[in-house]
Amino acid sequence: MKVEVSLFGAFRGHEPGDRVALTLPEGARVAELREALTQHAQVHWPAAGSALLKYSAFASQSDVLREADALPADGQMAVLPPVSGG
Amino acid sequence: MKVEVSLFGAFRGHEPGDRVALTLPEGARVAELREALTQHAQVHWPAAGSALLKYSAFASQSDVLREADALPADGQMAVLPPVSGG
Amino acid sequence: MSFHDCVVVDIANGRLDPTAAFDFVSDPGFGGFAMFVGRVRDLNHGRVVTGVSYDMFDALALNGFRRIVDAAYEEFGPGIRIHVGHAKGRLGVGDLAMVVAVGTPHRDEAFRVCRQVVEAVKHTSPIWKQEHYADGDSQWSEGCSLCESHGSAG
Amino acid sequence: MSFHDCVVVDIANGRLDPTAAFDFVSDPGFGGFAMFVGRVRDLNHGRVVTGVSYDMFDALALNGFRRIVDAAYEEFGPGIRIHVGHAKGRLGVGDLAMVVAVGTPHRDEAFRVCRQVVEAVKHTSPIWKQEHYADGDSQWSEGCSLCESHGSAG
Repeated sequence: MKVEVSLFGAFRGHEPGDRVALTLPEGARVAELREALTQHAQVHWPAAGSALLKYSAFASQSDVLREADALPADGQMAVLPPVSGG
Repeated sequence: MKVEVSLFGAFRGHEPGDRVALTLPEGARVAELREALTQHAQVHWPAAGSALLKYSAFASQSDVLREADALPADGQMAVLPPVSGG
Repeated sequence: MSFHDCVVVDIANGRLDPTAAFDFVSDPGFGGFAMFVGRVRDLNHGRVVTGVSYDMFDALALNGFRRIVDAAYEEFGPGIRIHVGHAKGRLGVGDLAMVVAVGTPHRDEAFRVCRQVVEAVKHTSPIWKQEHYADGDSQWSEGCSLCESHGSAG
Repeated sequence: MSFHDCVVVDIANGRLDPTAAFDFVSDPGFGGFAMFVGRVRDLNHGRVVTGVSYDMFDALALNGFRRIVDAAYEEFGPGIRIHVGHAKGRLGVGDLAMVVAVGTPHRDEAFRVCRQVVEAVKHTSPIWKQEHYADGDSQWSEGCSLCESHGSAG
């Protein structure tokens, strides 16, 4: 499946359009997306950005997902670095 | 000494002008004022007002005073029923 | 000099102003602002309330407000701002009875100072509330005795 | 239906409005109103701050705000009102970043709900703060990882 990951906060600027397109096996879970994005980041992102992924969560358009959750059918995901609102 | 006691809250209306004038020995303390006002209240005030005196504090123009404090030289005092602001 | 502002507003002459209170406690160095507003509500202990009269010993109340804010400066340091305002006179439902606003560098202090000041004003200020009911009756609210907090009473 | 109001305001289009928030949470049955306002301050960890950019995942943030207020209704009952607002975009010193206003029958609930909502918004909302400094440098603030609060991370 095609997965498009939106980048926020400190991840912004790491990719043109603040998005990464990845291809994952059909029915992939968040853990697999994390692994794939980590491999991508190790090649294409600065070291700090890659390290920050460990502390980052993944979300669909409506929910923060857990590692074992399946990715949504529309493949639209976001990676969320630690939050600092307010 | 002449002492004038201002009445607030539930004590209002118990005396014309919301004040009681009492005469106390020179150098009298709050405890003596409480005793004198209680005697006055038992004669002139409704029973509820008299009972409320037990839970009421006494103050000068600037401070809440304790039982052992001397009355201020100007004789201006206030009796404060339990407070309920805010 | 500490930045505080303690006011008593007679409803016959004006209103408490939360916006002005907020402006007063503002400072470019502050990130956290907490405000409490107390208003007259239409129901108390199941009785329909049409208004509340606040009686106040003004001079003593203002002295007390200043002591309350001084205690907060003592505990939280001088680099904060506090506004305390209370209304007096006959208020209608929805009218503002009390406004406390606090500005501090960080939010935790703002919340704590605001709560502390509100509780102290309610428990120690020489202010008395008389509720007026729809049936024409009026009643002075039960309250906090000032005897205990200031030493032994007879 | 519960009375709440969750908004995200892009600083390019408008400002958070504490007065409107206060009005929204008003009700004749309420006696206690608590409000928190977060603003950009001019100094953080000893560095002179000239502004803050807030990045936000809007749809997810608004979903989260609604869950936070729903949790408050669950705990404190439906008879309260809550407003949650957060700004996004590039804010200057003194600009309002966040407003939480709560109206309740009694003051204790108002304080507790307000604090609880503020902490939840800060710790769980997909919002990121980038500070801009007088020396021209900028830095994303360290924050709360959402992994822990939502289960195990890799």
